[in-house]
Order: sequence, then structure tokens, then C-alpha cells
Amino acid sequence: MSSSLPLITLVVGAALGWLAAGLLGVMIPRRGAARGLFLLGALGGLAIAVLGLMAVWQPAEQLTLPLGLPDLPFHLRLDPLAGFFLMLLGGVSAGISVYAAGYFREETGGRLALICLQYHVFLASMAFVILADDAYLFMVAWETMALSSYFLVITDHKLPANRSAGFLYLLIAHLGAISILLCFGVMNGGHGDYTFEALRAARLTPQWSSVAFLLAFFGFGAKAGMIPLHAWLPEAHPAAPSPVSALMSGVMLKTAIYGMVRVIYDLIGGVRWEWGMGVLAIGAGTTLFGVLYALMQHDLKRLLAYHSVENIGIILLGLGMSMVFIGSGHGAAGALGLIAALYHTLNHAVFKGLLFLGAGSILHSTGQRNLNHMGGLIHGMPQTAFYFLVGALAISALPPLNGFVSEWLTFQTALQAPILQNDSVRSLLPLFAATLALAGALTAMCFVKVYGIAFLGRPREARHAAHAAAAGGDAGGWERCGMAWLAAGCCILGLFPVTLLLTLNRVSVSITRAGLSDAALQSNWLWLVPTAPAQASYSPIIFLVVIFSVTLLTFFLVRRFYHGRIRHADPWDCGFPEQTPRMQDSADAFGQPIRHVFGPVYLMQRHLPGPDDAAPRYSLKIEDRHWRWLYLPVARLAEFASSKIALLQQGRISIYLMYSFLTLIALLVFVR
Amino acid sequence: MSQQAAIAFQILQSVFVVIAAPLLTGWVNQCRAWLQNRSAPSILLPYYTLAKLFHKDAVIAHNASRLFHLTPYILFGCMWLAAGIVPVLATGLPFTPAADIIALVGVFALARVFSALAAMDTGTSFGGLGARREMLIGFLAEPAMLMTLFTAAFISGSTQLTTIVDTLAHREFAIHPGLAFAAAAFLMVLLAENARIPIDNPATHLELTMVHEAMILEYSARHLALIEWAMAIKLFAYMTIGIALFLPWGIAGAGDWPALPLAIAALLVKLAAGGAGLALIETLFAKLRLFLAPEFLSSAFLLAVLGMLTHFLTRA
Amino acid sequence: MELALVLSAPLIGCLLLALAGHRRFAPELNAVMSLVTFAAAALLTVRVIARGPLTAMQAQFFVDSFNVFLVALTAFVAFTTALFSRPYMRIEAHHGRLNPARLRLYHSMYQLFTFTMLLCLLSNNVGIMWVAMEGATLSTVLLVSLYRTPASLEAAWKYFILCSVGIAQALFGVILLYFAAEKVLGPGGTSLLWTRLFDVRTELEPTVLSLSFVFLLVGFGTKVGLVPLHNWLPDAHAEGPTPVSAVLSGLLLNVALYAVVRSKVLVDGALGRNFSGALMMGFGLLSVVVAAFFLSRQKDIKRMFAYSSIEHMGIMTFAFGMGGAVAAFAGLLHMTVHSLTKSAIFFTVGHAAQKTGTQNMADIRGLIETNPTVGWGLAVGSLAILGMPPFGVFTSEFMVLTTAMHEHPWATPFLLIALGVAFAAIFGKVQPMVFGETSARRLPHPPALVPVFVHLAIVLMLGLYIPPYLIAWYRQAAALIG
Amino acid sequence: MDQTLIGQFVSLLAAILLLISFAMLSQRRVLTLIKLFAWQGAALAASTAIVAHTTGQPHLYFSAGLTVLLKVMLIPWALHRLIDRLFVRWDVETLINIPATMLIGIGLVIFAFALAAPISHMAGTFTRSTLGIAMASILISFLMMIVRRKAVPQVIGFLAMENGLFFAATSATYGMPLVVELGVALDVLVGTFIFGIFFFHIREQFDSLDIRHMEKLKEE
Repeated sequence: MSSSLPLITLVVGAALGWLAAGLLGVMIPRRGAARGLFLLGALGGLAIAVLGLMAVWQPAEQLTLPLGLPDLPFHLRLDPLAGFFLMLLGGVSAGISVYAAGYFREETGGRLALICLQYHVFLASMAFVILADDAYLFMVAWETMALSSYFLVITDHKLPANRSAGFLYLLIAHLGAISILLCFGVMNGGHGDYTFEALRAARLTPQWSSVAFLLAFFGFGAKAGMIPLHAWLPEAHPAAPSPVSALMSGVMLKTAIYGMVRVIYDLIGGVRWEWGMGVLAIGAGTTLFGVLYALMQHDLKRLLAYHSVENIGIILLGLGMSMVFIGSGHGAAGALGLIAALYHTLNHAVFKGLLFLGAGSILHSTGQRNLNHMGGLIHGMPQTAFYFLVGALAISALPPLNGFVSEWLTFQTALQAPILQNDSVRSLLPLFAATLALAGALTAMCFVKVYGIAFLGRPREARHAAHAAAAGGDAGGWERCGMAWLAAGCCILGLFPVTLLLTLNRVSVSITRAGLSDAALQSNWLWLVPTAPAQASYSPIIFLVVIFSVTLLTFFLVRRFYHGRIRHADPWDCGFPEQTPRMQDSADAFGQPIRHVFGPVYLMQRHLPGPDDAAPRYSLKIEDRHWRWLYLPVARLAEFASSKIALLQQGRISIYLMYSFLTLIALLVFVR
Repeated sequence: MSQQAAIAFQILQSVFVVIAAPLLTGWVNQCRAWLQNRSAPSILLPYYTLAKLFHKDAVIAHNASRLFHLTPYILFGCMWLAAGIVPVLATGLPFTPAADIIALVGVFALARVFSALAAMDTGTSFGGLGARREMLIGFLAEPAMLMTLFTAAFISGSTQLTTIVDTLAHREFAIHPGLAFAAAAFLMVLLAENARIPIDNPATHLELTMVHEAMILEYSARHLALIEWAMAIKLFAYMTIGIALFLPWGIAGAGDWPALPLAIAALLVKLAAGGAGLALIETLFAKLRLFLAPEFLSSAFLLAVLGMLTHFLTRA
Repeated sequence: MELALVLSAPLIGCLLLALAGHRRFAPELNAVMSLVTFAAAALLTVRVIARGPLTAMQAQFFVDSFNVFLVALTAFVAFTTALFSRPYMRIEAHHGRLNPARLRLYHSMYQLFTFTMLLCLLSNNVGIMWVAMEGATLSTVLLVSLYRTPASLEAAWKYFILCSVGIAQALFGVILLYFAAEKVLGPGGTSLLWTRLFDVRTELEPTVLSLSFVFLLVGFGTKVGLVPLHNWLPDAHAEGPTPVSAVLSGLLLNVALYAVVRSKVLVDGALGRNFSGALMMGFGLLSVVVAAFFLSRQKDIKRMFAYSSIEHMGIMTFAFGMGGAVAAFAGLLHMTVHSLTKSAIFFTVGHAAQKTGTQNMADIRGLIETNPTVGWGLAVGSLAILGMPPFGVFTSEFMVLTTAMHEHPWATPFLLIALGVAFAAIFGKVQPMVFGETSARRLPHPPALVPVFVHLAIVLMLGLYIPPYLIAWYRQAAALIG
Repeated sequence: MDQTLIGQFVSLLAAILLLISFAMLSQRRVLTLIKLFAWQGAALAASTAIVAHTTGQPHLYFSAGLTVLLKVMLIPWALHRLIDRLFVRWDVETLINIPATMLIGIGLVIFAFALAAPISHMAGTFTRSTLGIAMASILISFLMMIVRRKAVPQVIGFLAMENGLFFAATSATYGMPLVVELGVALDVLVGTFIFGIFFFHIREQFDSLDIRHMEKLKEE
């Protein structure tokens, strides 16, 4: 593998290639050019994915670019962790870029040029976030990422909702960045410079390292969308064009996870189990919150956004468990947790990317994001329906697809609890696993709702069906290619987990110096064994083969022994002859049992029609409690402070002169 | 010998479960009829029903998609897979490492998701209603089920059913208070998952109460037959999981031909008792209102958690 | 000789434009004179960098890397602002807000203002520096009230009174400085030469110097816009013509801060402790925090960016107050990027206000639709000024913050909270102006937005790459004042 | 002349300066205010001339002459004409009542003296007390600017402050370099000129020179 060029140079070259593609896009504002550039971008993504995968198996490489601050040129480093995330970035973005090449077919040339620029700058900045090896470059790339994605979010800036979504997004991102900056400052502690090497070497007292941990956790958490800093996420993701939503949800949130792992495990080091408990608590809250609110949504992209919140929670659960184990001195179990978290990171990137792309295709052909107006799309767009089904099954953590593997690994981590010494921690871990189980089942429910309502059944609104027919049915060729790529990713990651497990094990070793047990590493490609074969194993291939062959067998047996006559008829009307498509379950109706069971979680405003209403109307509004608890109070506090400070300036010149006078006197007194 | 014998055992068990499952359903129905002072149908009635259904013409709604056609096969396949994994007759079967208890729960979830999707496919209001209720019960039952299984997993230090059964069956007799809680929880989950009273009534088609029947309302003929059969296998699998976890004695090892008759006999006895118990429960209790189901299942969940905590406390 | 040219070009420009400032070609003449000044400043810079500090006219003028850097910046921004004001003032005249006499006043005073700025920077005599500073007030005060509206008169009046009173305090500070210097250097013209004072700074009487510094800080600090002496600043920025706001924000504040820093160097030498630094840090921090909270209440676009200037001057004052090579470097860099960015913002703001006919932010909407360059300029400029990477403002803020974390950890949370609040405030107001449905109309003259993008490009470059000669230059300057 | 005598003479003039400052602080009528300002200028010029004589610095004579020209003659005359033209012969209103203002003024004097005490020993023998007095009169003028409500008295307060500064420059330090003094004088002249322009503009816009009309620009 020792080519003449180091891998890192190639990666940087590919990332710069993205930048160049973006700039070219602005220079040639034509639709055809933009399509070509998106495809080029996809190639770049593939290249980066391959290089990243190779980098996992190589020693770390470094590179210094003569840019940046006078004492702190841009340091770049490509180690296994960075390699893994580059693979994620490249692999997922490749599919999304291909999709994007087809998706933006209705944009005007000028706007498309801008989108092309912002999109590729976004990609490149994410690559540099992952490659950065000093605080300055990291912050620059981090904020560039926020900025470029912000502009993408407000592509449709004429809608006020999109603008406020963009504002909220960039604001929270910026506050998170401030927290991260402060974290770097704390870590530095006044020694040395701001290269990651120096930060890694700095030794902190336990108090300060806990402060640094908290700052990093909340700083990155703001970007990842964990509660209570998630508020931007369900607003921003629906606002963005679908490929961008896919990229943000699929990849950008993952850079936050990367940041957490990098800073907490690698730079701060000395992970403590108390941190892990904190992460677990927030993670469990995020998981449940995300899925419960997702169930209440009828806007498809908003629903998916809430699922991103949920999945970030699942990743945090894995990370938290890993911190608990590492902090208690159980390296192997800790490595398993980290691997589970990273595995889920990759999985989520793939299936959430796929689902957002699917949502984009639906939006394109029906012009709808509201589930309550959809129905029966499987007939008009069978291919999209198939890919979406793959994504839905994957996110519902159903075997043998990829979502199941990572949740399975997380469960296995939780099941390592008996090795812990601390009784309360030991009994809490399985409870967090139960949260995960609950969330998994709720996710399944949610995606039954999504799929059942959007794709199955009959069209709920005739005019939307007409729109779909006019739009030419299924997604275009490039779009389907993009979705197929990600759907294939779901299957491959689900079916061949061992390869990735070994890759991740190497990442874990390079970061925490702890890896899986030998028994786990000796397993062959067929059997996924996290600890020891007697404890647990899983073989998705066998699973798939068995289920497939059994199903086929049944099918052929039935075919063989059965006449195969089929009659078609209307569905049974239950004796009620005037059934219309509008009598099908709506998205809101589907969530009704959940509202009933988890009522206190939601802030509901409901209007029920009375028995004698002339025009019966049902309306339901669900608000996020965090707004009342956190965001509005903070906003009010700032408003209050500024109203008090405004009293300083009441327009009277005498008062102004008095300020000067008093300042002078005060300083003179101070001097004396 | 062992490899071929083990595979033979595997095939034998799989076929056995598929064949014997309707029998269990018939037995439960028979017991219930006795308990309710009705004249009991034949224990073989489920087989007759299946045969009858297989001979009918299938009626399918105009707007049903391919998913609707496929679902019965997928359901049947999932259940067959489950039947192959659970140590019914023997432990150490070659397929069992392919899926542990968590994956087993995953298989049931997969089946549930597909049946719910199929229910929504025709676009009738009943289908949606059934799917919604089914998923409600499912999301409540699944964590409880997992917690139950986790308790067993913690006791045996493994999530492989084979290992669990081996550990529990071959240890010296010791009372695990944790396991008792878990058993109670498991029983409640079993009732919920298999559409039994007090959560659902398999014998009703009353729209206010039905859950599972609402979902399969549009199915007929061979599709319905497959679904019914799959349901029977599911009940069978659940019963055998319970037996494996809580009453594992008498099970054979893979390839151990001499122990097989005993294992079959033991299994039949246990199943007969279990089926009678199930019928008893269904007779003694009334169906709960749908919105009491969450309470029922959350108590199951709490019991399972209690079992796990008890295990942690008593172990030290 | 470049020095003479640097000073004489704007002076001649002032006289010429006093005669011909109302003619059709006046805006071009204005720009040409500014270009000449800039060229001379560039030559001077090259010379100083090549040969080191120089003095001229019996040491009445003195150029080292610190002030030559500001001379170059001042001349550059003055030049680009003159370019911007060319169409801007034409449009204003077209809209009937100005008559030829006022145009003449404007052009002539613009050059005079440039002259006083440069004189203030180049003068070695602390007294002359004071005179030039006062001259800067005098030359701009009539520009602030150029429109003769009640609001502009009020603003100008406040500007005049507050700055004059402030600068009077500074004069007392200068007198005290002379009082102390006289004891060491003897009476006469040379005792107020900064270079000589610098040489004997350790021998100056500390008590007098600390008193002197208080007066100088309050005096010049009024012009810097330090809270609570800042009250003139938002009014003057909001009510004056936009080119004047741009140069006030971009240049005058810098020059005033320059004077403070020059005094600080002397006082530090005399006192041997960081008394002045502590004062400056206190004022800087207060300015940053208070200005940030003011930002969210603004309705007038120029007023808001005026508060933002206060905030940034606070950051610079804080940085110079901390002292040390890195902080001084960061302060200088921040001066550069702030001047460039803020003037660029004012350019776009000016055109935006002209297009919509109002400075009320609630009435400015959707600039990006009617005039994408104005919209993008405003959006990018605002994000740059808010310290978003990869723009240079972030670079200097990063250095200030990291140094502060190192040396004064207690201060960083305040700074960061203020930055966060400022972000929410400015960004929340700018976004609806830039995006969304539009309310603008077309302008009678095409706007000159080249300066905007030149400025922003430089700021962007400084965020990613600072050329080595610039680093060396800043380092020299930082060594002088650190 | 005897050094001590000169010292006493300068101190006397300093005392007069301070006294006039107080008188201005308490004065209600604008015309009297202008007269007082002229007298203050005269005292300033006298003290400058004495210092010039003692130290033999010719440029201080020049400075004294300039002071007489500007502050005793030109500016008072201009102000007179201005208020004639603008019809603003009203009495002066203050924000705080006059006794309170005086009390604050006395406090300021004590404060200024206390501040100047440690450094006055550095001054030349005969100008020992002048620095404190100069500072006191600056602060009192400042106070006057704060408490006055109309534009003209505010400007007079500002000019009185300049007087105090000049006094500090000439008496306490034997005068600043000539260039500086010329520059300062020019600034004062131009400043007064601009003030004059402003009076007209303000009057035109607001029909009054009451600065209460100029409180529109503020934060809500």
C-alpha cells in the first residue's frame, strides 16, 4: 500500500477537489455543468471513502499546510478514527451526490450554481473537520461547515419558516462552537500551543478535565442534536432541499460524534465513568424524546429529523456505556461500546441518508411533505417504495439489516454490566438498554406509520394523486442510483458486520488503546462475535439465507400444491358502503395511542369537534416542552438584561456627560 | 457424526415445530371449551381449517400491492426461522448461533412490522386500526420481553439460548428469585404477543376490540392459511421459549439420538400443561380495554426489571 | 518624499474640493486624491519596512511599523470609501437629500478628515497628535449633520459636545504628561516628542503618569467609543451619511485607540506594572458586554452596526490591555479586519438603505432578490464581523480568546457570552433583511460594490492565510507596543 | 521681581480663576455668564503674561496675547452677537438646584486638591498650588456642562474648561510648545465657529436652543 504519495495528501487533494468543483459550479452556472460537478463530487466521495478505509489500517500520517495562524499553521492528521469517519463521509456523500445530480432538475441555473458551491464547500469543510489536527483549523472547518449548511438550509429563503429555521440552526451551532472553543482553552490550560498533540499531552486535574468534558459534550451535542439543544434540528432538516437534509442528518451530525470521540477519548483522555453516566442519561432522554416526538409528526421530513435526534441518542447510549466501562477499567467492554456507537453512527448515516432521499423523491413527485395527504405511492413509484422500505426496516432495527447490528452490539455492551463493581451502575445499564429496546419498538411503529400511510393504502387526496401522475411517477435515474447505493449500503453493513467490526476495533485500539477480546477477533466473516462465541453471536448471512430459503420454500410448496386462483375485488367495506380513501388512518390518528400513553410528555393543544358542530373540525398542536423550559426563558433573560442595559442610553446629553464625569472621578479615585 | 447428526436434528426440530404447532392451538381451544362447559372441537380442527383455506380461491383487493402478496410468506418464513432457533427438542443446534435471543425478538418484530404494513396496504380503516393497535402492543411488549430475556442472560452470562438452557438445565438446583419475576413477566408478554385474552381475543371480530383479526381482515384462502399457521407457530415458539428458559429440564443435546424420545415426551407434557394453563387464563380473565393494555404491559416490564434487580442484589 | 506626500495629498485635496467640491467631477477628484494618498502611504510603508523607523522635520514626524501599518490601512480604507461614496453621494443628490453646497462641504471635509487622521498617526508630538484628533472631530461633525434633519443635528451636537469634552480631558492628560516630561527633558518643544518620551519613559514620575493616563484614557477612550463614554457613537453613525459612518467606524476609532496604546506604552514604562493594561481590559470587557446587549434592541441598521463597532473596539482594547506579543498581534490584526469588514458592511448598508429608502431594519427585506451583490455583501460581511470562520475576524478573536484563557481565564466567559449574544442579535436582524420577500426598488446609479468584495476577500484571506511579510510587520509592531 | 511675590500673584490669579468658575456655576443669566467668561480669560492672560515674564519664554507672551484676543474679545463678542441674533436672552435653567451644585463643586475642589497634592511638589516653586486649582476649575466647568439645560451655557462651560486647561498648561508647566498652543488655539477657534453654526441650525430646526428637544435618539 506504500504508494509514492501518502494517503493524507490524496485525501486533502480530494477534499480540495470538492472545493474546486464548487467554485467551478459558480463559474459555469449551467444546469448540465452542475450535474456533471455533482457526479464528480460523488467520485471524490468514493475516493475519500476508499482512502479513509485504507487509512484505518495504516499508521497515522501527518501533514502541515503553510496556512493559518503565524504560530499555528494548519495541522492535518489521518489516523484510524479520521479514516473511519472519512469513509463514512465519502461513502454516504457519494450516494447523495449522485442523487443530487438528478434532484435539482427544476432549479434555475444561477441558484443551482450557488447550491453547487455551498454543497461542495459543505462537503470539503466536513472533510477538514475530520482531518484537522489543531484547534484553529478545527474551528475554521467546523464553522465553515455550519455556515455552508446554513446557506443550504435557507435555499428556499422566501418561506419565513425556513428563515427562522436557518437562524435557529446557525445560532445554536455558533453557541456550540463557542463552547467547543472554550473547551479547547480549558484543555490547553495555558500550556503550549493549540495543536492536538499539545492538547493530548496536557495533563489536567480531574475537575478541569470534567469541565472540559462538559464543554465538549454540550458543544458537540448542540451540533449533534441531543436534548435539550436539539431544537434546531427538526426545523432545519425539513427546510433544506432533500439531498442537503440527507447530508446534514446523515453526515454532518456524525462530525459532531466524531468531535466527541476525538475530544473526549483522545484529547482529554482519562475517561471517567461518571461522565459515562451523564452521557447515558442524556442519551436515553434524547432517544425517547426523539422517537416520541417523531411519532407525533405528519411532516415526513420533520419526522425523519426527530428520528435523527433519536438515533443520536442511541449513539450516545453506546458512547456512554463505553465511557462507563473504560472509566471503570474494563477496556474490552469499553471498546465494544465504542464500536457499537461508531457502528451505529455509520448505519444511521446510511439509512437516514436513504430515507431523506426517499422523502425528497416523494416531495418531487407529489409536492407534499404532509403524510396526511399521501397514500398509495407504492403504485406510482415502486422503486422508491422499495428503497424506502429498506431504509425503514433498517432504521427500525430489524434483522438482517444494518440498524439491527449496531443496536445488537449496544445491547451486548449493556449485557457486560455484571463485570462492573459499582452496584447501582451495574443495575442501571440494563435499564438504559431497555430504553433502547423501547425506542427500537417505537421506531418500528413510527415507520409502519410512515410507510403504511405514504406508500400503502389509497391516495388520500385526489389532487395530489393527479400531481404525482403529472410529475411522471417514480424518481429519475440518478435519484434512483443514489438511493440504490445507500440501500445497498444498508444491506452490506447489515450482512457483513465482521469486516466493519475489525475495522472499528482498530479504530478503538488507536484511540483508547483497548480492543475487543481475542476470541472476538478470531471470529470469521460469517459470525459476529462481540466477546466470546458462548456468550453471544449473530450471523446475518445465515439468518438471511434461512429466512429467504424458508420463505421461498413455502412459496413454492404452496405454488406446487395449490391451484393459485386469485380473484380481485374491492376491499371489504364492513357493511358500510360509503368508504372513501379519506377514512383511512391518518398520520395523526396513527399516533393517537402514543399520545394517550405518553400524554404528559407532550405539550398538547387539542380541539375536538363537539356533537353538534356545524363544521366539525379536529385540530392538534404539539409543542416541544423545551421551548417553554429552556429556550424562551433564556431569550427572555437576554431581553430583560438588554432592556435594563438600554436604560444607560436615554438620549439626554447631560446624563451622558455625567457618565464621562463619573467615570473620570471613579478612575481618579481608583488611581489614588 | 456430530455435524450431520446436528443438522439432522435441526431439520427434524424445524419440521416438527411446523407440523406440531396447530396441534397446540387445537389443544388450547379444546381445553378452553372444556373449561367453559362447551362441547370441544376436535384437537385437529386447526388442520382442517388450514386445509379448507388452502382449497379456496384467494380474493384480493384491487389496490393491494405486491407487499400484500408477499407478507404471508414472510411471516411464515420468520416463524419457521424462530422455530429453528429456539431449543425445542435439543440444544446446540447448528443454526442457533446465527441468532441469539435479541435477534429472536428481532425476528418477531420483523414479522409484526410486515403484518402491520400489509394491513395498511388495502387502505381500509380496519386495517389501519389493527396495525396501529398491534404496534402499540408491540412496542410495549418488546422491552418487557427483552428485559425478561436479559434476566436470564445475566444469570447464565450469555444471550445464546443454547447456552442459557444449558446453564439453567445442568446446574445444581438453586432458586433464582429473579427468574420467578421474569417468568411472570414473560407470561404476560406471551399473552400480549400472541393476541390472547386479556389483551386480544382471537375469537372475536368485534371492531371495538379486535387487534390481530383486524389486521388480517383482508386476507383469504392460502394467505390466510399461512398467517394462521404462522400464528400457531408463534404461539408454539413462545411456549417453548418459556419452557426453555424456566423449565429446561429434559431437553436433549444436538445429535444425542437416545435422549430424543425423552425430550419429545417431556416437551409434550410441558406443552400440554402450558396449553391448559393458557386456556385457564383465557377462561378466568376478561379482555381488558385497549387502553388498559399499556398498564398490563408496563407491569410486565416492571416485573422484568424487578427480576433483573433481584438477580443483581441476590447474586452479590 | 513620501511622508510629505502622504500628508499633503489630502490637504491639497481638501483645498481643491473646497473650491470645486460641487462640480460634476468632484467625486472622481475625491477618489483620485485618496488614491494618491494611498499610493504615497504604500510607498512609505515599503520604505519603512525596508529601512526601519524614520523621523522627519526635526523629529516632529515619526514613522515606525506600528503607525505605518495604520497609515496604510487608513489610506486604503479612505480610498475605497471614496470609491464607494462616488455613486453613493450621486444617488443621495439624485434623491434630493443634498444640494451642491453640502456636497462641496462633504468632499472637502472628507479629505480634511483623512488629513487629520494621517497627521494624528504620523505626528511624533503628542500635542500635535491631540490637535489632529480634535481636528478629526471638527472635520466630521458637520458631516454628521450633513442632512440637517433634526435627528442628524441632535446626533452631531451630541457627537460634538461629548467628543470635545472628552478630548479636553485628553488635553489635560497631555499637559500632565508634559508636566512630568519637563522635569526630565527640560522645557521646550522636544519634551512632547513621543520618541524622546519613550527613551526616558522609565524616569518619568509614576504618580503623574498614572493621573495623566486616566485623563488620556477617558479622553481618547471617548473617541474609541468605550462604554460608558460611547454614547455619541451610535447616534453619529446612524445619522451621518454612510461613507462618514464607514470612515468613523473603520478609521477614527482605530486612530483613537492608537493614541491610547501609544500612551499606554509610556505609562507602562514609567509605572513598571500593568496598571494601564488593567484599566484597558476593564473598559474593553465592559464595552464588549454592554454593546452586545444593546445590539438586540436596535431598529436602525446603521445604529446596530455602530454598536457592533463598540463591541469590537472593546475586544481590541481588551487585547491591547492584556499586552504581550500574541495579544498585541491579535489586536492589530483585529484592527485591520474590523476596519475592512465594518466599512464593507457600511457600504452595503448604505446601498440597502438607499434602495429601500429607510434605515429601519423592519422595512428592509429580501435584498438578495433585487440586488444579489448588496444582499450577499451584507450577509457575508455580517457573518464575518460576527466572528465566523473562515474570515479574519475569527482569527484575531481566536487569538484574543486563547490568550485570555491563558492569562485571564475569568474574562473569557464574559467575552464568549457577549459574542454569543451579539451573534444572536445581529444575525437575527440581518437574515430577514437579506433573505425573504423583497421591498427594494432600483437605484438611479449603479452601486459601487467592488470595494465591498475587495475588503471581504482580504478579510477572508486573512482568516486562512496571513502572508509572511504581514506577519513580520505585525510582529514588529506588536513588539513595539507589547 | 521676587519669586515669592510672583508666586503669590499667580496664586491670586489662580484663586480668581477658581472663583469665577464658581460664579459661573451659580450664575443664572446668560449675559453675565459671558461676561464672567471674558473675565476668566483676562485672569488667564494675566497669569500667562506673568509666567512669561518670570521664565523669559517669549512664546508665552504670544500665548497671552492670543488669549486676550480670543477669549477676552473675540469669543465673548461673538457669543453676544449670537444671542442677540437668536433672541435667546433667557435666564439659564439648571437640572439640579444651585446650592446643591455649589456643594458638589466644593467637593470637587477638595477632591482635585487632594489629587494634586502628591504631585504639586514637582512643580516650580511659585506655581505650586496652580495644578490643583486648574484641575478643580476643569472639573467645575465639567459639572456646569452637566447641569445646564440650554445649548449656549453648555458651550460656555466647555470654553471655561478650555480656560482651565490653558491655565494648567501655562502656569503649572510654563507653557506647552508653541506649535501645540497654536494648534489648540486654532481648534478652539474653529470649535467656537462650528458651535455658532450649530446654534443656527439647531434654532432653525427646533425653534429653541433648549437641549431637551434633543433627546430623541435613544434606546427604547
